Amino acid sequence: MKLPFKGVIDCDLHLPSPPTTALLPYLPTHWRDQLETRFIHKMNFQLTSYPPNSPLTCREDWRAKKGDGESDLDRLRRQALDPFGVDIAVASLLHGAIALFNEDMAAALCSAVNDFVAHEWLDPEPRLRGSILITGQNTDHAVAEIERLAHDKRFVQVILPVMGDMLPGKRQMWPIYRACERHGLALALHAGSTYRFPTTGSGWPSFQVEDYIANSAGFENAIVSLLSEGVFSECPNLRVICLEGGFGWLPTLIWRLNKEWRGIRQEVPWITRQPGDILRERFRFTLQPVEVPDAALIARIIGHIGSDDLLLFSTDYPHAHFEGVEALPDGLPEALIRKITRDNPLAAYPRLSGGASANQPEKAEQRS
Amino acid sequence: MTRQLNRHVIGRADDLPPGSRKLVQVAGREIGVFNVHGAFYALANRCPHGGGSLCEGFVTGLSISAHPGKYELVREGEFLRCPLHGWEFEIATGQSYCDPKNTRLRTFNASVEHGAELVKGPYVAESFEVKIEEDYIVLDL
Amino acid sequence: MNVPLPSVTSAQKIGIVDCDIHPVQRSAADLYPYMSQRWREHSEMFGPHIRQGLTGMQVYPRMMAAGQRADSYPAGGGPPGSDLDLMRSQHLDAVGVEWGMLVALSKGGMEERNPDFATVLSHAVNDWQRHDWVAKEPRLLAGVVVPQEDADFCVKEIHLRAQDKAFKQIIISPRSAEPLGRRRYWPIFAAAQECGLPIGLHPAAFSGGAPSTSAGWPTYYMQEHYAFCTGMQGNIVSMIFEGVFEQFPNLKIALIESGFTWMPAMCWRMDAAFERMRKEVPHLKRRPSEYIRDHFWFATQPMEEPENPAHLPEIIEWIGWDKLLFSTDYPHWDYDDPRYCIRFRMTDAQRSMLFRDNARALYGLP
Amino acid sequence: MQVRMDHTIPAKGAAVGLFGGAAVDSDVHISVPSVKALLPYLNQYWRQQFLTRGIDRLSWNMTSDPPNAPITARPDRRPTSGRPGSDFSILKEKHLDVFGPSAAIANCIYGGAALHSEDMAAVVCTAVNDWIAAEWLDRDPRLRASIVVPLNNADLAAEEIERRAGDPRFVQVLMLAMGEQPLGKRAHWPIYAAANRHGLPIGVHAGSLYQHPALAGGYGSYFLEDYVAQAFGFESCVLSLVSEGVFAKFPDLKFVFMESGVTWLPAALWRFDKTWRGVRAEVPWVKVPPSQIVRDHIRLTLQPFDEPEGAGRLERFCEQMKSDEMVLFSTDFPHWHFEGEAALPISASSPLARKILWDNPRGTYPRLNALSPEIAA
Amino acid sequence: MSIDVLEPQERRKSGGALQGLGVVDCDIHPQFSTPGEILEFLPERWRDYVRTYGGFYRQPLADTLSHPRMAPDVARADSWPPSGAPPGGDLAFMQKQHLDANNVEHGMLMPLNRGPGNQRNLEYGAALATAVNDWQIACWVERDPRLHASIVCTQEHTPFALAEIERCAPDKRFSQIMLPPKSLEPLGRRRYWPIFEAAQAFNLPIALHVGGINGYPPTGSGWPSYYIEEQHTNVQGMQGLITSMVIEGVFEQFPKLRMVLVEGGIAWAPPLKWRLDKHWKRLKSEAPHLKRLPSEYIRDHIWFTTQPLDEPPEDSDLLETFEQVGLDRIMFSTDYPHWDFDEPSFVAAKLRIGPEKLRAIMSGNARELYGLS
Amino acid sequence: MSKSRFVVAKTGDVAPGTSLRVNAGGRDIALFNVSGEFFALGDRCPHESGSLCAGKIVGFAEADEPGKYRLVRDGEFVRCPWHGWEFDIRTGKSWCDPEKSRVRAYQTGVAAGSDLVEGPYVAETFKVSVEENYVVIEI
Repeated sequence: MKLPFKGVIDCDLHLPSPPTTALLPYLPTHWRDQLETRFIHKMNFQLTSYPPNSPLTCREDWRAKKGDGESDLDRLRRQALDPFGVDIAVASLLHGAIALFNEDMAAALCSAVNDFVAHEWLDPEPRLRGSILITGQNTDHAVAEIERLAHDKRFVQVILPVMGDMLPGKRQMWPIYRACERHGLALALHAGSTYRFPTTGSGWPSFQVEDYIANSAGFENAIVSLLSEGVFSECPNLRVICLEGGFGWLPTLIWRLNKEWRGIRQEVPWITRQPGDILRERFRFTLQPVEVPDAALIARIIGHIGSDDLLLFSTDYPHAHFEGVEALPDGLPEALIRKITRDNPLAAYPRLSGGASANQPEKAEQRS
Repeated sequence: MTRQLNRHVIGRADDLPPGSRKLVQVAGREIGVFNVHGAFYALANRCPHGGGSLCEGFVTGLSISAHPGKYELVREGEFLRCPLHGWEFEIATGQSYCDPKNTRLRTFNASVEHGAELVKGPYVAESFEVKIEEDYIVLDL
Repeated sequence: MNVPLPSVTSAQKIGIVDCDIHPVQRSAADLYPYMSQRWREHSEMFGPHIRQGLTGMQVYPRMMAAGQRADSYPAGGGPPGSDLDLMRSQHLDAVGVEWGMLVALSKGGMEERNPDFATVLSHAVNDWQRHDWVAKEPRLLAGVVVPQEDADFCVKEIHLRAQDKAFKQIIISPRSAEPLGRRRYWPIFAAAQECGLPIGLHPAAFSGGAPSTSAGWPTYYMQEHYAFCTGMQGNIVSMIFEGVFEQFPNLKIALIESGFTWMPAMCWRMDAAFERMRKEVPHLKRRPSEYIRDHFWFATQPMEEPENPAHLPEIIEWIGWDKLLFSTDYPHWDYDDPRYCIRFRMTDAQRSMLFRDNARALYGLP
Repeated sequence: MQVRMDHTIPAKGAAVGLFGGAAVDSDVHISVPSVKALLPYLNQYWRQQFLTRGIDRLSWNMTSDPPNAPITARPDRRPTSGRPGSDFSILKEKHLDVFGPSAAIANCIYGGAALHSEDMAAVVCTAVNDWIAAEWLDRDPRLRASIVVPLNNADLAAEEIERRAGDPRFVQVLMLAMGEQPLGKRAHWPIYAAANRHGLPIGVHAGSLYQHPALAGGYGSYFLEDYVAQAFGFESCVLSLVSEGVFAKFPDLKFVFMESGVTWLPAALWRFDKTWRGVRAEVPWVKVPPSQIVRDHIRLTLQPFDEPEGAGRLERFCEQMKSDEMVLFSTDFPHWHFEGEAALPISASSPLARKILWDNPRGTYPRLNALSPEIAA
Repeated sequence: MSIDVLEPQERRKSGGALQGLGVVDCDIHPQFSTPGEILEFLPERWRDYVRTYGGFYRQPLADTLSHPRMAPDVARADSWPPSGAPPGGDLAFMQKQHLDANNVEHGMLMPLNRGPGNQRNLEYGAALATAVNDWQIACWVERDPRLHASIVCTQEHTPFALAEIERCAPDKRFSQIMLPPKSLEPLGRRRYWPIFEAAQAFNLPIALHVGGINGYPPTGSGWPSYYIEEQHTNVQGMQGLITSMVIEGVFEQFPKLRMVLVEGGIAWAPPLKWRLDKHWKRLKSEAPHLKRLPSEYIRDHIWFTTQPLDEPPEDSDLLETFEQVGLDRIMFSTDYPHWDFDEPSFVAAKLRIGPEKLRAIMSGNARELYGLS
Repeated sequence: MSKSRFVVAKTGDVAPGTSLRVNAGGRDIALFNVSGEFFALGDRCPHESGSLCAGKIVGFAEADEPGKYRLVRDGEFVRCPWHGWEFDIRTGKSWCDPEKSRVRAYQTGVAAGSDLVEGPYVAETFKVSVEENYVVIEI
């Protein structure tokens, strides 16, 4: 169904990856030289997780048409911001730099991407908020990048792929989380893999569609890792946003974790309350792609989860999950919609709750 | 007191030194009796979760942590781990550590009484032979 | 210190089928009667050769007594699950098991890298199940344990054992070298279908050597144990999308000890993704959830325990009451006792299906 | 430092041993007989964990080191029961007293370091080091040992090095050739910083955690394949250590490759040097040819020395490496690489033998110089 | 900056030893002239697949490796044809710059394009293999008979591989079968044996050119950071491959099988042989199916190509190494148009052997192996 | 042997940061313009004889320690188009192997056309006009 009012917050929207040459002005000389002499600037850094022409990666009517002269920004406004009545959109640019093995090059490119986003997207479009792209394999670089950008309040989260170089709970990653917490930045885990490991526990499947589905298992493992390793003992205020992984699997995760904890607690004695409770407090999940088939079932799932605070509205633009502007499953009650589209996001992001936009949602005009 | 009528001598106190335990059957119930640092406690031998035979679990301490990676074992000997799913119970109270509200073991009062006291009462009727010069463990059911 | 257990419950009255019992060898020598001298020597000299740093099996030490019920260690020595008398008194008799499906995980060659030794182990473990267990205890039924990486051998072993009524299913490792739907495993499915035997998938071993999560090796057993679910999901997705059930329309799969409450969400997710990407897998003629409905069964242990017990029957409705198989996982630490593990109301019909009838139908038990 | 060296070989069985009492055996193996042996060295929490979880029942045999394989112990060094290398009397009587080294460096390759739990791996390492000190080093003054550290958490490893560095009998830090990440990666650097601080070389021993297949194309079928592949693992170590700039960061640090096979190195460096010329700008901290860095910083223990029989490869190796300082004598006790006492593939009286037996180890392990005052003049 | 190609005589440094010798280059990489060129050889179903999904690999970046190379397109900087095609994508330019200039009489094509053997979608892999094979014939061999095609196939599903081999093998324009060393399991494992059986039956050598994507780190201890490391892992990969083939018993099973290692180096082979022999002697009870020393299988069954030439400080060390491998097992290759290309005269100058032995390496050994004129 | 001078190019033919292959006395020579200064190297890499003119003109990457990169002397090195060896354009020396690998470097100069038409250089094939400047190489 359509959004019944304007002023919503879209928590997952994707900016197109620019040609690598567009990043050159944002790189230091050594790296500009490396990119140019090695023709790295001619590479497209296309992530295997999102083949550009796949029917899922971009909705057909959202694809850029050759030669229509419309800028990327105008297209985004026309397709993703205006029609949904978006007040704030948390955008990310998932750049292939995160897949590089050279930590220094990856970090340099991530910085360039972030500066590019600030200048080319956040400056001209005040509705957009940004995600700080970091390389998870070198914590020092990642923290330095967070520190470098933390003053820019338009960046509201730090983003990592859910299936990265290591499970996100590992201690090696903690300096990143401390930095997030220090600066009121959420940690965003986004669907996708750096393919350091097979996308399933028993190796590599044959089809893209299998990898895409495997993201939910990736999220489950990531959440179990963050909880088990004690990240929330270290960073009790860290908020984790799970992007594009679905949420239908949450009840079983909560049940199983709570049960296991009772028998296995001694192994991880820093977990002093039910993991499910920590999860409900610290984790949030974006809506699209909604895998749960209808509103009645969504209500049941929310019942099983035991909280309606956890879902955040998202279009996952330009990924193709719904038609037209029907970004909500049909039949959701308006009170829930209000929570999902507005209250939950404001509460979820430390940097949005600061009143980035305090105006109340206004009722959308009746659309025919 | 009717309670008095349900008292059972289950053994000599010396036979159950600190840190040891004993499974007894009293009035058709299975009961585990534990000596924790000299104090006696009695718990129903059935975990309310999955029905595990609790007496066969490990008597342990409580693992706690001030911070991930920092481990400490405290209150050694005061907790019991179910042999099936590892749930931890405080022996003194029967309380589940993880779920104190909903999961609790049935506990019974266990006390030590001198043989001289016991032989006076009706307890001699128990199968247990009581001598006046020794101490015995008595359960209230 | 075993005391006879109290009252017989309703579960016992119907006579349950336990779809997950683990028989264990006292030592590798238990299998020696079933292998040649050459391989006995190999076993002594080199032992198992697997895709994991430790051959003692546990890179993630378990929490409870090496992964066993602490009360299941036989008084006479040997590991839990190695003493038939104890199994009878502690489990089969105690809870009223009418039929027990053996899942022989240890030393069966599923994870052995030496290809010939793997076949020897498989054959030996199957003989051992037959002679040391089923022959002595008629309530027990065997599963043909085969090394899935060697499909040619699997086919031979399956056909051989299928003639023996003691074998009611085929056991392969869901931690295979490649996801199970890949074509290299299809000959196994063909043989299973031909022989009319279901395939039982029980998380075990480190067969393929891939980390148990898609972001690498977890740190704690708590994570590893969770990965049983996520790992199984990958295999199911693989079997469906690779077209296994288009190719083998009569194949039946029993998922053992992998949970089941995740299945509805998984179906929704698969259907949604399929809707968008079906052109990539044009060999699929139906929606993924339909294959799940027709081809999969789910063993209950470890039973999920929602905060509100009423949530569980709701999930079961979504899956289908006819799809659940009761299991205990005896003698492992997360054993489900049929008298205690179900915390919601069932009708008599549901109870019969869950504890007995579904398994009888799937495995063709009398 | 002046070193007196007796070039004559004493009669067999003489008290000074096979190599004149001056030799250093840079790689002998000792092994923890069972997890139970470590219980006395654990604190309360961990002892309870080990007992209630049944960890004390686990074998922790490493896949890369099957205890009964022929290569793991020479028949005359194999104990009648228990793991090879777990019996002190065999080490003493059949090895130390025969070869008579002034010092033998004991390496305990133990599966505890393969655990995924960083804390548990660290605790096991601490216990193993305590156990080594108490059960081995205290029993024979010739024994020295390597500090066993957890391989998956460099901070905890560095802590263990700090804890142990005060005991001069621990002469190096022990790592495995094939762990979770290549050895040069920055994640490991806290280990190197700690070792550097205390003048401890890093000993890299053959072995794999099997977090990755040893053959790059996945897992092969046979142990033999994996054993041969140890050499490829060491080759990767060379590439990683040099490329990542470990020696640029720690110019005084030395690495000792143990049980590597040795003879693969020249060919590897020819290619590495060649590539460096074209690809140098990627790693600009590599300022001299890799072969030079390797010559300055990497040492290799002798056994097993991969060569065809009687081929004189050791001399050729030194010629090709332009160095006679890289090889350190080792027997790899109790592994089975040679018969009788033929541990040295060259004449024991040659100048090269003197370098290998004595000068090179002493040049590599600064802590050996504090020892055996009667030998060091 | 565009540079005219120099005339052959200008490039020749010391052509004396090679005078009049038509060399056989065992490693030439043809490239698609445009990314779409291969589509013409694919059926519509797979054209659509390529347009929709591209390829599907076990690596994070869809179109490029995660260790960027030092040279653009891994190519010689002077190999970009004026036509605008990528290096190796313009036959006329290749003829002028390489085949004619270096007097190449036979060139073995090594198509690495899109790695059919490493595609995760097996059916696409099979279709792509067929397309690449047809493309080699139509766009290269038919236009220049000096060139010889290699049969690519998708080794992870042997029925597909066998069908493709059976389709192409009778065509004499194919001289060998090509497999990626980075297969899902080490190539010696039995799942691949049907391919070896077919190769033996058709009397075709199997060429293993470094590369491929199998989703495993290229070292036993994980992923290296830099290209300078990753480039070398090819060498360890080759050693692992040989270890696997020998120990698993491939050559015992297929006594007439011949393998060519391309671009994997040579100098490591003698130490590997020593290592294999030494440790097999101790552990032979584990692999009793081997009837001979491992080194003997290598000596009999494996051919090596020269590029990139090992360059020890002393040229004599190179020759010593080659002799230990067997001069009759070494074949010249250039790797044209890749950045680490080797000039024929350069190789000749480094080797310093008599004209007869030089001829064998530059030409004779390959002619004999491949049955060329 | 006495040196000869050759007029090889107009200064305008080689823009700063580029190179040009010229022929002088039968030799192939790579002419570089580094920020207005001209340098001439034999156009043949001493390793495997790649044409240096086809190589990238680059700066020199250096590092004080791992991870700390710096690009210095931008435009003063040429990378061989084949194996990527780096040569100092000013001296012809290989950075990695300065002793053994070295490209022949030639003396260059710039001369005004008005001077040249007077001298002996007119004999060269190069057509010289008085109003332009030329690069002259000494061989």
